[in-house]
Amino acid sequence: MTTDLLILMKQELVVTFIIFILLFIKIGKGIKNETLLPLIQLLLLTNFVIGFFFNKEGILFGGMYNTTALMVFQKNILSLATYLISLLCVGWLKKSDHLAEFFLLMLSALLGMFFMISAGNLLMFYLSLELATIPIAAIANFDLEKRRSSEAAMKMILSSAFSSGILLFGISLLYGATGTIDFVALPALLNGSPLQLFAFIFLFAAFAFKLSIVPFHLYTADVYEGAPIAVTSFLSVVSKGAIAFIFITALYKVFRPMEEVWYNMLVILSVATMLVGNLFALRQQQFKRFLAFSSIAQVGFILVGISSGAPEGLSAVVYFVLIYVFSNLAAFGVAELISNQTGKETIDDYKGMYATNPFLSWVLAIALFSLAGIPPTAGFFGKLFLITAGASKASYWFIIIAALNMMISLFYYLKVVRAVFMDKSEQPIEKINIPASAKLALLLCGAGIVLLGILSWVYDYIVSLVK
Amino acid sequence: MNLLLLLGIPLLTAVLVLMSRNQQQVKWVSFAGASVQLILSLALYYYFQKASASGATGMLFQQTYSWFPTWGINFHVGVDGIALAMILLTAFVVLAGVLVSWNVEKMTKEFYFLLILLSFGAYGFFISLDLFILFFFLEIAVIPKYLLIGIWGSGKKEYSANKLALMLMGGSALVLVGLLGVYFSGEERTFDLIKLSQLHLSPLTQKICFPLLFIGFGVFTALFPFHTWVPDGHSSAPTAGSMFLAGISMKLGGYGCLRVATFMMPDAAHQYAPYIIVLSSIAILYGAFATMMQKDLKYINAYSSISHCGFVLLGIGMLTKTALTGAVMQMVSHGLMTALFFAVIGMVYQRTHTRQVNEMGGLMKSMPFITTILFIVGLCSLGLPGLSGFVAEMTVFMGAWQNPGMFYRIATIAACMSIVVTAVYILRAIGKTAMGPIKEEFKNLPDASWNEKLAAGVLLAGILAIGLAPFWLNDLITPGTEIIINKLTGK
Amino acid sequence: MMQPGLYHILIISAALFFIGVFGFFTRRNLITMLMSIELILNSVNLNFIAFNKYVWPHKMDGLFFSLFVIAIAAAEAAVAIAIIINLYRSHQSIDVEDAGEMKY
Amino acid sequence: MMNPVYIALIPLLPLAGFLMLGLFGRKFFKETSGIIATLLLLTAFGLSVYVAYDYFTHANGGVYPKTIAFQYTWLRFTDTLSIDMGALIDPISVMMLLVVTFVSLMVHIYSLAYVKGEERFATYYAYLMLFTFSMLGLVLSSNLFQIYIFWELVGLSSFLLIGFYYNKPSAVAACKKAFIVTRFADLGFLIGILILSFYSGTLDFATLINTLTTPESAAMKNAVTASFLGVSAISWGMALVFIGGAGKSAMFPLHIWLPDAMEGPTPVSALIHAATMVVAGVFLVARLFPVFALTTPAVLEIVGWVGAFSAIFAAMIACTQTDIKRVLAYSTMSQIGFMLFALGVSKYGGENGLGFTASMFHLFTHAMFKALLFLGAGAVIHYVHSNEMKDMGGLRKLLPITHITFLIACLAIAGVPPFAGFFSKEEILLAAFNGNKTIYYVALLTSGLTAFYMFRLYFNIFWSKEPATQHDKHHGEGGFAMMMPLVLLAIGAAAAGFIPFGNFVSSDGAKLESHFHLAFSAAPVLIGLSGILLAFVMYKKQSNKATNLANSLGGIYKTVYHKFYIDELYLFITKKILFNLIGRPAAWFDKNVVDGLVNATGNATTMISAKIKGMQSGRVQQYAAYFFAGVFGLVLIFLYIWK
Repeated sequence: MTTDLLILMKQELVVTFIIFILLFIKIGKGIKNETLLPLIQLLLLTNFVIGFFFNKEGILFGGMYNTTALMVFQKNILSLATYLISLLCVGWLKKSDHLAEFFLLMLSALLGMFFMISAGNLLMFYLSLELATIPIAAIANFDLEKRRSSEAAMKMILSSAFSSGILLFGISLLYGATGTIDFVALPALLNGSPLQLFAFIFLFAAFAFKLSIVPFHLYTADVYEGAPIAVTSFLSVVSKGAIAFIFITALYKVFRPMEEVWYNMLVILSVATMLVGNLFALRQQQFKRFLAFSSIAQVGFILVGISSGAPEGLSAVVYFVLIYVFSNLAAFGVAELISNQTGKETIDDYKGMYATNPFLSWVLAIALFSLAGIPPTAGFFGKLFLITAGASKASYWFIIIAALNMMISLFYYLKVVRAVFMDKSEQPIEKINIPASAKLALLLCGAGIVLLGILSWVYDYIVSLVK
Repeated sequence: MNLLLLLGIPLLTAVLVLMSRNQQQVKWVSFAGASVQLILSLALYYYFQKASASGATGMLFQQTYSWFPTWGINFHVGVDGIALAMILLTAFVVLAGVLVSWNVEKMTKEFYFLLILLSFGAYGFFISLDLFILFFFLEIAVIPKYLLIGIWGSGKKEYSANKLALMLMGGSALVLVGLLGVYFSGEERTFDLIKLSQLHLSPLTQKICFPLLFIGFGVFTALFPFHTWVPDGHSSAPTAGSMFLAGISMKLGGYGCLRVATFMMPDAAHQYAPYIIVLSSIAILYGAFATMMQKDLKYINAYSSISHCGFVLLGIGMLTKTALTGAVMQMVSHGLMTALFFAVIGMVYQRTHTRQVNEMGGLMKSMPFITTILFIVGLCSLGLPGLSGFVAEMTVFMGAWQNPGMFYRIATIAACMSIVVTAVYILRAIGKTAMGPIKEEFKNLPDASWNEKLAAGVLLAGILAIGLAPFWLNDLITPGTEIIINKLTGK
Repeated sequence: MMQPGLYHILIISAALFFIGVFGFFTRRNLITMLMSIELILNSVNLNFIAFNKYVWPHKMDGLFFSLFVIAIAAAEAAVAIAIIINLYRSHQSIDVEDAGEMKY
Repeated sequence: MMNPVYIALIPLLPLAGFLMLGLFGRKFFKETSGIIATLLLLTAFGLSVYVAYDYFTHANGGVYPKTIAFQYTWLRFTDTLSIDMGALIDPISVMMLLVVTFVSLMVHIYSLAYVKGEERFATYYAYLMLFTFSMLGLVLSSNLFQIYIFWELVGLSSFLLIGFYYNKPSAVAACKKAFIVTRFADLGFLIGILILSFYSGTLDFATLINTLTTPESAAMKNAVTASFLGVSAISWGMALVFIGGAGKSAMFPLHIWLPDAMEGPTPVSALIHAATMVVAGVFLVARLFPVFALTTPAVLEIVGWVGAFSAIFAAMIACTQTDIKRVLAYSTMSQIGFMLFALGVSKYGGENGLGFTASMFHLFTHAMFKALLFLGAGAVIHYVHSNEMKDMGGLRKLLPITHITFLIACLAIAGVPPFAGFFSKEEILLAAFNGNKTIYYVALLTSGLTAFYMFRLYFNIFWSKEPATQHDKHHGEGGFAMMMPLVLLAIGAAAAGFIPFGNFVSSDGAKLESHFHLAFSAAPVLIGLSGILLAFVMYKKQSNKATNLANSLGGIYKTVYHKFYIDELYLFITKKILFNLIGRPAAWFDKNVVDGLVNATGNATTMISAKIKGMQSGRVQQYAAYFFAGVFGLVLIFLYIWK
């Protein structure tokens, strides 16, 4: 039992352990950022690496917590993303007065996500969801003196509190209708009665809120724009990924009897999400806000994959999230480097950037192409598999809309590419000094974007995990 | 012969280009790569002939590697005569494209890298026997085009680049849906072209997927009314970009229409053939008439490409063996011809700094070589015997006429009429640029340099090889079209 | 004397829920909005308790759930108030309408 | 049987010359290209003579066989349809070989002097070689498609040579016009080929003619029963093929390019636009004559009428033109009209095939005297540096050889015995008299006109007024190179008529005895002589008789002078209708509608994007309201509507 606990919960335990180290460091005599940051990076790397060892599947606490190889892999993706963020945002982090707290909160959120992925019970799920949300709201406010940062945090905490209220209301009704909150016991008790449906829709809405599905997405762009880039990237990549994973588990495992309902919901919402996300992304100038809407559109694609309701969908989503981590973080990383050193954050500012910063330009371009789903980047494979998974069930119209949305999204991604490569500018961004760790992270991202698709064994590995 | 070499050489070249230290190195590396690739293609032709002589038919040199087994995706490559013809075309155009870009000064390395990436996509596309990798390579080629036009182009380049990229992506989106429809309708989850062609797809699937695939690929090959990217894209692109666009990229669409849409869905092909014929006849005549009004040389060639690519689609729509052969020939011929045309336009533009036909005149005096090439390519475009255009067009006409029925007759005659209109606009363009009194400022312009001569020579060799001795191309293509036609007639 | 039944309680909780939602939509003071959310959470708690007592008396999940909800609500409120205080520092106001800089 | 290599060499030698001079001429053979080309052609001519001798001395039982010297498959469409490159040897092709190589040789020699000093001397010869090659390929064609291929190639070389002075805008316009008009006619030819090939299932001449003249064959039945607009498919096919021929042979209404084609160097006009290329249409009809005569006599009648009409039409215009080359051009058109209607009135086989023989005979003699006329005119132009009659006059003393040879040619074309034209024309008239009386009278009238305008030309050049003094006399008549061809051709023009042509060429290959009817010849000869007399009266001395006559004719004269306004009509059709009513709208449609739709899609997307931006209002309460509305929307849909 004890060894089980240690091994099955190893990732959670490691994160907890890191959190405690940080706490002690903070309580004791503070360490300078210059030494603290590499230490944290090392710890995060350890966390990531440990994910690959001592893998075991099992159930703990009477079903409250369970873990499978797939879940471990999903958590690894999140760990990797966190590690990459810690590398990419060194510039901003070094300047911060509250480095330890920042990671403390961020890792708490990560811990929440780990538990969320492994949750076997609605209570567990709710608790970990809150653990994953509230700290993020706090760190969204980390640019303490910036008006936008506090506005973003306010919007985040109020919206998510509201959505928790909705979620809880749904859970309470579900409990009333079935008498259980256990994931394993629930499916058998679901019969599609109106009350259950009602409860399910409330639950679904809460998930939709976290995933920023239209029309529950409205907070996303404002929070992304206002929050520091480190937080934005964490939100857009790690938090989204975690929610997507648990969302699939919930739909596929728990709410399987209601498949017909959620399939139709997904189709409707996915079309709306892709369209609205794309249409809003078209008109954005602020790069972070632009990425926010683009990530909303990406979620629309994830929904296409999820809608398949088959293992293929699950593997496609996991694969896509993995690719999305690299692509989005590369884009955010470039934005962070530029913003941190020049304070420029709009697409117009990027004009003529290629002349001064070819490396960053190429990384940005590759990242955007991957997001747009252009081969040979991995994004192409990710998107294609999502659509293929979705097409196994969907009607032609749905797939045509999804495919055409890829075209619209290309339009705005190309807008950035055009600014970077083609437009002339009076004052292009000066040569950016790229810290070594950020460069490493960007290279990792670039390699990931290029190789993840071509090396098909990564996908095969995910498939083997799903089975 | 190992077909992967065809992919390996461009990749290697691309890597070497990226590693090059200066412009000279970049150019020579690209030149060497393109030359090796041409030799390789010719070698492939030799081995293919040898294999065919010993009785091998169908797809030769097949190789299969499992890529994404979950989805039934294999890296399956192989060539038949049709694919080989397209590969040869690509090799010729790429070499010429590399040569005419010799004096690109701006971001040379990136330029050549993108060119080679583009060619990589084309080679991959033509050897693919798996629909997934076919689609993969189809899309690879889009972004290099966008960047080539957007960065090195002229005129309203951003607009054109955007339009091109979006329309092509829209086309490939439709292709994707069509492919998925096919993928999920068979008894087996496979993207393998050969396996799929052996299955009988349900009529409903065919009815839905055929138009998706055909229109999707049709966008690439300027199917009316989805052709508007062609004039803008071609005219804004840098010389080599236009050459690749018209010479290679538009052929991807034609090849896809033939190999994917028509081959896999014979019932639907019969069902939709009248629509294809109507659209392509419109494209042929309408493109020709629209060309007549153009004053910019690049627009002239771009619009004429719409007209000429109409022949490809017409040939496919006619669904006879001869017509299909003609369609493939027209692809090869048009590819060589239009690439050469753009190359010449580029040479002229570089010297006169104008592309308006009204502003030129008498250039034959100062640059006899370039204008001679312009003449030849113009004549090829209007279908003069001895040059490739004639052979291809006549084969299409011959094939088209084999269909009895007034509808086919009228469509064929309409298409035939374009040869007159073509003569009008080509002679007008040539008359205004090469002939007539020369302007003072053009009197001392230099004639072609060695690289331009070589580039023109390479393409001209191809044009003449087909125009003077078409039988080799015919013999190469016919077995391939025979398989398609047998499938179409249910044999 | 009439014993209050499940439906009475459910009606009250539904009313609470909607009052909370309404308050959240209409109040302009951030603190009041936070209080509205507490109303929603309390309606949820009522639900849990009521279901537990009347429908599933042997399954104590509801009871525990409501305990946790209370705890989390407190945590959420703490963070929210901290954020609101910081907002007040930068905006000199806790009116929600004043914090709408980022839009479109 | 003769060695096919010899036959193959005849077209291949000029081809080799073209390649050599075209590729390297400018650099390596700048001076010597003329000599090289001439020598090559001399060889080809020698071979032709040899081939002709060999062929005509090996008649097989009185019938000249149609043999295929060699044949290679060039492009295979289907199992039966293929383009073969080969050489079909029969009387007419052998005759044409002789004509083409001979006239071409003359022109090559002549050009040595005429084009000398031109910067693009080598190019000129390269083009000439290309033309000769194409023309030889055309006459040797064994396959319907082969003839089309060479048909286009002669069109190209004609285009290149007309536009040889490429910096002259009028030359550019003329060469474009020539190419496009003939191209338009070729469209008909092409469609005709498609129709014929479809019904006969072959492109090979021998098989094709065989199939389409056997009424029992299935192909034939199909071709006759299938009809469009009430006309049988085979008639359509033959008529369309004839359109191609009419275009190349400058028959009305496709003749407009020929006068303009005179912008080219004069020797070129002599070769291409008088002796060889323009008779390709006649040759084509002759080649397919069995089908015309046996299967589609109605079409053959059309051929006859088109020929007759063109003959008189052109003759009338020729009477009014003042540019000497244009007069000759219209005269060419008129004479080709003669050849065509001769075919038109002819029947197949035996005595009835007299028209065919006559037509070929006239083609042969016409080549001699018309080439001579052009070369003579070239000598004159070379001398006075002008094409206009008004700049000439009284040149007989200054250009004696030219004068004599020109006179011989004029007599020949006017049909004065014993010159060549007399014999051939007489045969034609006889055939017309037997075949179609109306055409006969038209032809008779035309011969009179011919004599008149030719001598108008002659008198205006060589008599009329005293020579103007400003001619530079230092280059004289142009030397040996220019005079020798004139003399040789003059001998031909004078003596060619005595060849017993019917012995060699006839509609069915059998020998045909030509009879000489003195009584019949009287009428045409008299008419011709009166034409000459009229010209003598009007133009021997400078006078205003001609002007008075023109004035008295008023509107009619003006109409004829303006070539019946056909050019203007074409201009109207192309500029106003083709460009303004089709081209411009097409371009407009593309730019505004098709492109506009694409742009509109883009704009609409941007507009919608701007319209819905209010959703993202920045107010968190509104966000929550959307959230809640979303929840209720889902509830509404899935709880109430869906089920």
